[in-house]
Amino acid sequence: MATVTLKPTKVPELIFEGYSITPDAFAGKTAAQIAALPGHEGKFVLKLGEFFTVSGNGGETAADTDIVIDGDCSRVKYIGSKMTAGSVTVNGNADMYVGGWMKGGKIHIKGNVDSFCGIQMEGGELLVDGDAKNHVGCAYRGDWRGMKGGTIRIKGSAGNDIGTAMLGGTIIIEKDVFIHVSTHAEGGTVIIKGDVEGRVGGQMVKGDMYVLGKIKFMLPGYKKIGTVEKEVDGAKYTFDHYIGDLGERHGKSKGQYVYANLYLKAAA
Amino acid sequence: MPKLIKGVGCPYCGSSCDDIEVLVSDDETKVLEVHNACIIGTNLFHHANDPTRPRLPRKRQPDGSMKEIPYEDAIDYMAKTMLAAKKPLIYGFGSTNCEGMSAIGRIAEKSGAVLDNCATICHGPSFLAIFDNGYPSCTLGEAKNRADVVVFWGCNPMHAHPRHTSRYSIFPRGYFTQKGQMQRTVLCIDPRETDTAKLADHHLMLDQGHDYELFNAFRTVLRGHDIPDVVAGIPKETIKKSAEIMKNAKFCMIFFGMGCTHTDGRNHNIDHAISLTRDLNDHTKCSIMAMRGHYNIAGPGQVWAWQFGFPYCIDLSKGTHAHMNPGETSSVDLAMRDEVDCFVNIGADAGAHFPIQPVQHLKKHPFIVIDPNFNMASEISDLHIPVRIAGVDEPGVVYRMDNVPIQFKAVLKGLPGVPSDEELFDRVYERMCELTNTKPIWLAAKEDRRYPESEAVS
Amino acid sequence: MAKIHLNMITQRSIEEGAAMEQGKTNPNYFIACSICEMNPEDMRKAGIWKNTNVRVTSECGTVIVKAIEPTQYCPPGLAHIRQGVWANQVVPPRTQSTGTPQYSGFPVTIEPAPNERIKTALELVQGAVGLWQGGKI
Amino acid sequence: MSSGELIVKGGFVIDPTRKINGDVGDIAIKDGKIVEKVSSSAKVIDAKGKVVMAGGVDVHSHVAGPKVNAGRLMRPEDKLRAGVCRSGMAQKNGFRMESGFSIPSVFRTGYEYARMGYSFVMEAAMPPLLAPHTHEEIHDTPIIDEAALPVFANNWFVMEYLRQGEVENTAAYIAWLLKVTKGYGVKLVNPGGTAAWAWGLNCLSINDPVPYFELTPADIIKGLIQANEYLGLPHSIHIHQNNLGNPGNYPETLASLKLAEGVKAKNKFGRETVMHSTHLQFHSYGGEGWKDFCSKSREIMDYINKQKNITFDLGCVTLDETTTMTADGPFEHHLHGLNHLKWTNVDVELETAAGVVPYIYDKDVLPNAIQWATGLELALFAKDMDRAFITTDHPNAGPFTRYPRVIKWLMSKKAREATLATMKNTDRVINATYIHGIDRELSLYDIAQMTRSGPAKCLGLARTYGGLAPGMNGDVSVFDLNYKDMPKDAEKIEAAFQRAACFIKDGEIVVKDGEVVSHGHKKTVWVKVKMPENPQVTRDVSQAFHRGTYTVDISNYPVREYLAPHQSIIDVNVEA
Repeated sequence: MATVTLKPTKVPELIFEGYSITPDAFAGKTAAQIAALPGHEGKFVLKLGEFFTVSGNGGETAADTDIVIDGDCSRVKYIGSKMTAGSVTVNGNADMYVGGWMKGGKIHIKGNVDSFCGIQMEGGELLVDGDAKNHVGCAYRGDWRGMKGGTIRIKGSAGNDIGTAMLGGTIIIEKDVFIHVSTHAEGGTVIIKGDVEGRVGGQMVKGDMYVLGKIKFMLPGYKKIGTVEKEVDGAKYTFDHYIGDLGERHGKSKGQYVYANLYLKAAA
Repeated sequence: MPKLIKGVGCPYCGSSCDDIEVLVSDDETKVLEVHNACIIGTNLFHHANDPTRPRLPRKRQPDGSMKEIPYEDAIDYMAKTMLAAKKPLIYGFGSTNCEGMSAIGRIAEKSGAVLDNCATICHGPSFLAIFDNGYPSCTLGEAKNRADVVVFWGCNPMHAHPRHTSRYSIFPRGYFTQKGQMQRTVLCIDPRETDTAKLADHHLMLDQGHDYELFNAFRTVLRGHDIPDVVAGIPKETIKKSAEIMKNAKFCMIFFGMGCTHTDGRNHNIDHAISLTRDLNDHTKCSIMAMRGHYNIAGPGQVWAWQFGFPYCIDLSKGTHAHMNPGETSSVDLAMRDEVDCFVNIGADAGAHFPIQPVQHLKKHPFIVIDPNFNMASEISDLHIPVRIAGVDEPGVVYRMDNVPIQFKAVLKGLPGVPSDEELFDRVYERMCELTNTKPIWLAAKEDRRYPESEAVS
Repeated sequence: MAKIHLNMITQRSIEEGAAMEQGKTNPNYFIACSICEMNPEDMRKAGIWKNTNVRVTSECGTVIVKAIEPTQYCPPGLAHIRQGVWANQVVPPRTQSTGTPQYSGFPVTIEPAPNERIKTALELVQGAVGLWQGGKI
Repeated sequence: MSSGELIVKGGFVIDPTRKINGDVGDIAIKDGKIVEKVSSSAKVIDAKGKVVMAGGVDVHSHVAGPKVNAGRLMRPEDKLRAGVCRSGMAQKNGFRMESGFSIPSVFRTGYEYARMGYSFVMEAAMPPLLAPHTHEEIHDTPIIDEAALPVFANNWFVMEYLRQGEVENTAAYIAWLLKVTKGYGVKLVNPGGTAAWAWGLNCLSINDPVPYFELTPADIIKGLIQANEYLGLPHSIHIHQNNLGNPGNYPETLASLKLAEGVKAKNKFGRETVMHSTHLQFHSYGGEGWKDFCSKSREIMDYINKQKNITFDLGCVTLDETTTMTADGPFEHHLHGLNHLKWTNVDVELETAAGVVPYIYDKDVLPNAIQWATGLELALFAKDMDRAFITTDHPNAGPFTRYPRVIKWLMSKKAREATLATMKNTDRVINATYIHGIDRELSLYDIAQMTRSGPAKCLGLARTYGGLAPGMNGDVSVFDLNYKDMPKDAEKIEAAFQRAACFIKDGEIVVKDGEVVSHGHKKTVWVKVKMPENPQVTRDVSQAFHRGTYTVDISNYPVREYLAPHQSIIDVNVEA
């Protein structure tokens, strides 16, 4: 295992597109070569070295490469996007597209992330200690193939559009969410430990949602069918079990309609 | 002798009425009378007579005042500023013809800019919804000739599109709707009892911001399921009755507006409306249409889609491919996040119509305004370049709200020396090419290029 | 002093459109857009007399406009400032990552401000970017 | 047009218009036209060891106009596919940016056709009301010459006239509409069915009555064939038949093809056929449903091979993720019900409709694999290759950029078998199709007929396009293929046709070593009919506008001259 440490030296005037900051790009390269990797600031192509000091060489493969960014990346996009293995740790905030399209490996952001984290993620782990803005684990515009696999865990709260058009994988938001959870989803699991304003599971075809807090406005397309006990993220709770979205189309399995499930923690 | 010009297109709202008659002075420099247009269109044509209309570019001086400069200097400044910027933002096109929208494409590519239009603060969420769910729509003539149920959802044409209801949607007698309003059932869904709601047979005064739930309720009852007694403030029975009206229509037409795009959930409100439209097509024929605000705001969506594949929020900074993701590459987000370092505002007024904070952010960098008139943006700009008014003294193609291209005429001669948007952009582009020692790319030989003309040659 | 919390929407009106096409420095534009429509019941609650000035404050700014009774019926709890320069002093720029600001459906506080002056469009916009030199409209 | 002289030297020339098949020879070009010989100062293009053909002619492709753009607009994810659609084309290199895979931008459309050595493409469906849009896109598309076919088969005027059997009025209306839209010929899409779709209905059979208009699709087809020949247009009628894409539709296809029996072509352009049946693959299915879905290509081709006045194009499925788009509105509604993906629809007042739905042709999905085989079989069963044309009904069955792959499959049994072998349901595909039993491998001569001489003749363009005879357009494509050694390496066939070694358009080198080097001089081709004014048609049209059935002003309907800056007009004279 090799660790490459990036230390931010300069805040980009605009935003730096750090699409090269992945174990895949760093693997097999020396610190100097890594510092020469490209990124965009506006229309100009700049080198990583202009914004970071690089110490340590990359491992032989992505899986052998751990990246640690020692500082704030509030103005660096695409950290760990499209990565397949290895790890990225940011000791601070990160901007948009953290872990976008990632297939494997692990990302740990110790601060907050901006929107579009884990967009169309296929595998791996994305952990955020702080809050996420909007569009967590969602699909790219127009694509009906959203997040397919992997796990996103946001320890703070998140905004709107969690798991839009999700097909698989798991998203866990440990605090509150604003609106639109699993909209258009056809699979996957979303767990929200705090409260949600509303629009949970709209236009949803298939998949599971767990809400441990309250939903202020339930969608009329959800119907309660019973109470169940389920284990969620290592703890057991009693849930009111809803199915929906009854306004949406649904496939059949063995002659029975398959609906999306909403498990809302039952009042104590 | 004054001349009466018929079949004139009105460059105001998305209804793009092209039955206007304008009486102009003998020398074609003054609008004397405007017939058929609404009050807003009438004012617009008369405003072209304003003797104080700017005729030369004005550049801001160190003391804060504006000083007139020659066009060459303005073009040079704009070319140099955009080339030097890391990421310029070009925004506007609420009142520009398609020729101008096409010409700006070259400048945007050349300068690695983000290309955005007024949809970004208006019907942008409708685009997002179309990306996700498609757009089962039709031309306005279909609504006029066939629709027996018309739904206005979060839109108020009596104010925003004053002739829409008389030309297309409520009153006109169409081919299969000979009885006009008598033959149409009108539903209005709005948190206020607007003047459009007053015209409706049924007004569903929902709780503001809960459109998504109400759409969900309609879809749920259409599939035969029960819903709660009250959804979004509307009683179940009213929802069921309204759903039956839509379902039993011969042709149901849904128009939607800013009440859906400006509120919580944005695109998902429309997304859900489109799902409802799809569902209704299992029962009858149903179409949906965005009430686009400006006469040619559908234009940039079309022109840029065929040039770059995206209708708005197009980031061309990579040089070899376009990237679009509203929320990131959208004007207001770019401004608030300080992602751009030059602002070019064309045929729109960001100064008046953006929330004030993004304006303050954009003002940190060079701020160029191209507009026939003085407006809020021009009065805070570093450079204001006047151009001809599309649809008044410059002809060209515009796209009506239903994406029907209409070839607008000019009714006046342009002010001497003032170029059209297209001519100005071509000159800026040529200057950029000179400055970078490259050859301009016209696709066709320069001598074959032609600027718009008013009359059809048969 | 009394104040009231309302849900604000900012939308088009024909008066605004007609005035805008005469020019945004035209007095008609000032008359058409520097107003806030609210239900008379809400006005009473906040101690606002109709056709007097009020201060509207949102999460991101504040503006003085004239309170009027709705020209189109507005239910209690809802307020409306016509789209334009005055509305945009209080419209939150947050976009829910869609590009479109929160033009409608944001919380505001409205309180009487009978002695405050309504600024002109140019004063508001130029003032916001440090260019207002006073005097002209 | 280039005034210089050029000579393409020493290549294997394939020119079916002169029955030249692989003879080594030179092609001389002067002033943009092919000539007998040029002076010794002519620029020499060395084509030794390479194949030389005329510029390609595409008879049917959706490349410009409202529904194509609706597809571009609704599919941002089509642009996301890195590598597939990102190239080095940029302003700094002297080019416009490219974008899109299944629905490329106009710039990419022009560049890709040029890279494949194509000089002409027919936009397959233009809604007349939206014609200015189509022309705006055409003039923004570099290099390739384009024409567009307005749609007629669901047009209220046409249906009104034909209900009463008024062929002359129909013809006069066609002449007027071609002129005001700068259109090329008569397109029919789901005759009557699209008109029915305005009420949410369809006509799945040619004998289903069209709601309100009280005539049948068969009446419309017959009437339009007659009107087309009455006018003597360069192209025959161009038909997308009823009941597209459904299992068991082939009898309906045969029934509509039979409507051309006994009709003789009447024109001055060398066209011998009276009906062009487009994307025939979608109309050649057996079975009662998707479970027993199968190919009926042989049954269809048995008929077409002996019916000499019909041409067709394949509409080959290329097994890609693509975007379907057609004026067959009810079909697209039906399709989105099958795959649940996003659906765009555009009904156009008085004239037509259109739908757009993304679609993934998956080789492991049985019906898709059968469709793939069916398209190829049609070509492999064809006897007269001058009546069988290569298309993918771009982008419906696949993007036009896959023509080289289709050519590969047609020229190499090995390549077909290799694709077949990778399918999940190989045996079931074999059982439901003929492909496995067909050994035929098409020759380069066949391909030149299918992509050059044949379509040019069917479009009435044989004097200028599709061949290398002196006097024709100086459009020459050179492919890096060894004529003597075909089809040894199937992959090389695809690569060679994907990127021409050289492509000369109107006497100017526009592609070199597979990459675009010049923007050329593209033209808009349209047909102008001169005939005496028909007062009834003039009155009917003007009433439709003045009574407000149309919602635009009549003075703003005709496409203005400046929108089609480089016109090549084909005159047709109809005597009084």
